[in-house]
Amino acid sequence: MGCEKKKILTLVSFLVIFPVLVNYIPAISNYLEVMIFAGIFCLVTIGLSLLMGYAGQISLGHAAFLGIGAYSSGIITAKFGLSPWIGIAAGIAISSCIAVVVGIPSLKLKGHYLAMATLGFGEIVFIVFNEEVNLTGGPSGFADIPYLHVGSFEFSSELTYYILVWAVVLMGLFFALNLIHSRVGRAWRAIHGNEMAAEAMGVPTSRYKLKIFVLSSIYASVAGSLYTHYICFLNPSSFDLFWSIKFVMMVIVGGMSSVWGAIIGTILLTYLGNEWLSAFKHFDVLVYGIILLLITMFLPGGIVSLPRILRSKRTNSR
Amino acid sequence: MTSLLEARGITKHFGGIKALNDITFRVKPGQIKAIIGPNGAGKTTLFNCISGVLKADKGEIRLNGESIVKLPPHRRAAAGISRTFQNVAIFPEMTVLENVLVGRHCRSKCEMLKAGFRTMSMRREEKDIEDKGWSFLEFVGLEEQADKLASELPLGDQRMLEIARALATEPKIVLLDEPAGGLNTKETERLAELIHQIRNSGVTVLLVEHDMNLVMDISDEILVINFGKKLAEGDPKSVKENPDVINAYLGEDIDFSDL
Amino acid sequence: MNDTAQLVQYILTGITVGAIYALVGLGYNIIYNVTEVINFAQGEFVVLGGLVMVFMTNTLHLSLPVGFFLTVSVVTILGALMDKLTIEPIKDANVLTLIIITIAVSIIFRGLAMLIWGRDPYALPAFSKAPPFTLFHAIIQPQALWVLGITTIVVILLSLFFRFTMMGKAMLACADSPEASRLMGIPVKKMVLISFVLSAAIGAVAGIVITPISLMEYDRGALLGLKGFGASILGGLGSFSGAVIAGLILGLIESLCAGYVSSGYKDAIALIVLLLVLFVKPSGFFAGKRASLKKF
Amino acid sequence: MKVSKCLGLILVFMFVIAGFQAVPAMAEDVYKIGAVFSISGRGAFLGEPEKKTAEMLAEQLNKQGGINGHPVKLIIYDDESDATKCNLAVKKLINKDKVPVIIGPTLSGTTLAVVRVVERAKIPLVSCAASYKIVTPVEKRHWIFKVPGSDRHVVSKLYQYMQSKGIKKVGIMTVSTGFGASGREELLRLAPKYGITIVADERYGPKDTDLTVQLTKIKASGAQAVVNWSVGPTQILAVKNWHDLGMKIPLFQSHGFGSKKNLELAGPAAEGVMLALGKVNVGPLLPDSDPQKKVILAYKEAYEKKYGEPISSFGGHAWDAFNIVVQAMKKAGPNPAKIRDCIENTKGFVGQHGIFNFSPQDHNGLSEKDLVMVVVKNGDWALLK
Repeated sequence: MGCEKKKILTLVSFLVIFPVLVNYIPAISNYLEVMIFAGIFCLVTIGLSLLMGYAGQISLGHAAFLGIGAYSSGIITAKFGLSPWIGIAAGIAISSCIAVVVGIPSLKLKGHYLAMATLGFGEIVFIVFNEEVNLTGGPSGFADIPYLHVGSFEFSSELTYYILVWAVVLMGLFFALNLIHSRVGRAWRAIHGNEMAAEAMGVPTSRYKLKIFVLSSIYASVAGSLYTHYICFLNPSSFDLFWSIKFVMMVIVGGMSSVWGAIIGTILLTYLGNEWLSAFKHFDVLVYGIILLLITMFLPGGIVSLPRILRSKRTNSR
Repeated sequence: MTSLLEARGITKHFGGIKALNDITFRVKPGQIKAIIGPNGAGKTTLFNCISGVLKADKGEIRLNGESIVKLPPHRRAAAGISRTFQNVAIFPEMTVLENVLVGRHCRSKCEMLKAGFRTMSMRREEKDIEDKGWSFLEFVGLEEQADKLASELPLGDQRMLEIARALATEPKIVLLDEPAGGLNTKETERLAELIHQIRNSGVTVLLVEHDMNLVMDISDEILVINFGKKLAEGDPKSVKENPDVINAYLGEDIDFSDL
Repeated sequence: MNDTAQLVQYILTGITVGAIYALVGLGYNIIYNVTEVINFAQGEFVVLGGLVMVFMTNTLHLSLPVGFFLTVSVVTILGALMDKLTIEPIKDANVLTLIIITIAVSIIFRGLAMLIWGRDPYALPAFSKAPPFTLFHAIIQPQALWVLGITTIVVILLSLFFRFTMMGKAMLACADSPEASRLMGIPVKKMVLISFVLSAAIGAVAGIVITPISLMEYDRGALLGLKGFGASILGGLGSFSGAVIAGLILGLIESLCAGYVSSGYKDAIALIVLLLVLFVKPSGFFAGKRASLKKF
Repeated sequence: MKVSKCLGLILVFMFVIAGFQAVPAMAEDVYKIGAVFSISGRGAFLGEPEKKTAEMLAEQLNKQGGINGHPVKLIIYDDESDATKCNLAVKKLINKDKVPVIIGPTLSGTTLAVVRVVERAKIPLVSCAASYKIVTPVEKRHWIFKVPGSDRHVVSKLYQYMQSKGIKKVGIMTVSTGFGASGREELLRLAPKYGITIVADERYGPKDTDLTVQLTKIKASGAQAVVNWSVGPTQILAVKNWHDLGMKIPLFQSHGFGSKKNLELAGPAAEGVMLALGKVNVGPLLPDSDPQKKVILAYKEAYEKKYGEPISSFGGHAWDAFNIVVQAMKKAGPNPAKIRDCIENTKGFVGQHGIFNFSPQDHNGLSEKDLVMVVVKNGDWALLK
């Protein structure tokens, strides 16, 4: 845990300095907003990293859970006028129920078949968002969702939302790190390493796979709620297959072997996609693809493996 | 009822092939029992049926008189059956110590919420898991390698690691699937000693092994199967002299006259 | 229009659409069989096939056969380049990394297509000028017959290739065990290259034959790819006949659901059927004995 | 250790890139106009002509001396048809570029995703998307305007025409995107008002490869007319499949079909397709007495000369948005609140899509009178009486 503490400290100080920097440097004055989305996506990818990197199960349908959280929050606050906190709780409840129902049969599948099953699930949820017009507003979505508030305090300014989102991310990160360094985390990694052996050593593998699937769906659902109350508008296209794939890419680019990879990959890709590549005008999509390709080709362990590779290069050259 | 493990009428089909046909045997507490037989006789399949990795089509398996045949593998582990694998099945991306800690899973109980919030009881339990883990590492002599990735160990040490991991579940009986496979003479000698130590610590041992020297040397009792059927059972001496057994091994590269 | 005619129309449409899915699914299977990678850029080969053909016929005014040949060659070269530049240099990557690489390549292909052809859809003239004709009061477009015919030819050629030629057999051997194949002197790298070439060619053919029916634009690849992936999974990864039958089944389900249940939910219903099949039979309808599973 | 290095690396990277992007300090007298269009993604075929139009107009304006002598700087961002990106782009325009007014976004979904942002920042926004939700309820849309007519207008125009031809039973087919869903809503809602029954209500995906099934179902439902509501390739498919099925009942398209490119793609199959269009698409056919004819022809000539492609309704929206904003800025200067007031009080503005009359109750300013019924004849548009 010692080295984790150092990392957490680095992240926290980065997060504290960041808004100050943004405030004083006009050229990056819009970076705070991007960081808010990065934080929201980080929640999804932390869960996904636990699922993929630790337990070795893939999901190409996690945008669906983001959407379920988002729509639960949106519908409960905008349509029924209830407190956003109820919306978040409902999102968590609905997501985890759906995750159980989908997870039990899906997680028996392996490899590409699991990928297809989760992908299909994501598509089905996406279609439901589109077709249940009375509930979800259909493809045109619905607007005028209230901001998140505690009493009379509204999380409406960028800075307050930045603090809120990253506080939640840090909590999620703590929870995830604690899990990783426990018998639960070891059980997941054992499943990843050799499912049969894990089972024979007394790990109830199907239950643990389901647990992590549900947990990651809860992470995504909370992220969805935060997304909704920030953008105050929902339509299905924010929760389609491409988003599911984007989340997987964030995890892999950062490095599957560690939740830190998920955080780094998410921040990097969010800034790349939304900010840094706009200088390339028409070619931005192309450049995005090429960067992605180069990272996966030359750093298959993701960005977190970079220092290790550099270190081993250095020792080799000696 | 003095048997620890009792298997009755175990039968297993793969498609049209009968891999196991009505196998019945017992293991007494504190015994070292070996299962031998030519390649493809069904030894590993039998192990898989006992540990629950495969479901037997027919038959009854009892541990201490209680039927375990309906239990999934992880419940059998909790009930007291642990095992190693023929092709070492360690968790390659975990450290040596962590591999052993996984074995403590069924002897600890802090679930996700407690673990996620790192409650006091969880920390206490985690400390206990780690202490026990170290003691099993020391038992097989791997404590120096504790922080290495399991995949970085040489094969011999990986086999030892698997044994430590299996013992960490505190089994009543441990199934060793070809523990000497790929070991050199020196390592095999150490293994023999280790198996004795395991038995002395109160854990019953059931093993599948090809190394006849080892088997004859350490076993109290031997079960011979061929083509999925029980061929013979008894102490090493009687098995060695059994004409059916000699017949079955004719094609194999084993010279019984040496023993 | 009576009920039978309606049913026949639904079935005909379903088969046509299904044949398209089948063609895409076949492309997945070829690469999967050799590398155990799902090439998510497969849909992009289809798009490129259609758009390059548009360039050949509408801009260069080449005749159909010449344009067809040149288009397939161009896309094939792209497929070979993809393997040479992105797949071959990778050593010891896990399957998931390889999949992400193919996704990155698909993004690049899509970006290129957008830069070259813009965002508008393009049409191609039908292969034969004949007007639509009727069968049991249902209407068939001649181009649909072309799609079906060419799908059949592709399937037959592929089966012959893998069953009777040395190279085809060698490719299958690579899938079983790359190590053993290398020891036996089969050039695995070359086999992987050929698998990319073949599936790029099939993708291009698919693009060329469907553009007259459904138009083509730069970002259609993802959806076609998804449907094709569905077909190859439903049929059991690696099985050619499986992919074709599963593609047709998916097309039929979609079409019949749109006709009799709900056109809004047709894709969802097709997916639910797919999931149910997977849950009951986790390796698809016709999983070959070799359909081994790699872990991510 | 390694994570801190990575984070540090990202930080350094941010500065490097920020350095590249740093905009040189601009002279005070430059007027900025922000714009967000969907230049890639789903809505690309709408956003592309909008961007081209806006760029062309800004260039023309600056050649003529800008707004009251102030050169105009048009800052365009691509939202990639994505709500999240659009939100970020608009925030960037407001917080970083400090623009006093924004035109776009292209799509209803992306516009609705930034409603809160501009309302809170108090920056006027003139959207190029059609959904009525963008400007209703108007008390919550103080700072938001839109230039495309509402689907309500288009549907009313179509239904009026059908009513006059005695059509009572209609089958509709809509694409499952924001565009199609909005059309479907209005088609269903307004039908009773014109004595029309919807006998079939079919849907399809934006990337579907065949619409024969939907049309077959409509054919069997006994409908006297088909209405298809989509943009992109599916509207061509609808025409082709309608033609191939030999359907005797007329096909009405949404205004999304109003581009010459669509006529080229659909070819002879499109003969007889009817739709309600803004006048921008049929400029040369208008009588000389029509006040819009002059501005439409001028736009058409300039655009076609510059880009070598025909104009579309979508470019027309950008034209309207840009010029309404410019007109307001001429009076109000770069002051957001004043610009907003000026736009709200714009009356009789002759644009590409009609004559705009905004008011505090109406942030759209168009009506169905600004549309004309058009039929496809000999591969070109022809006005319907």
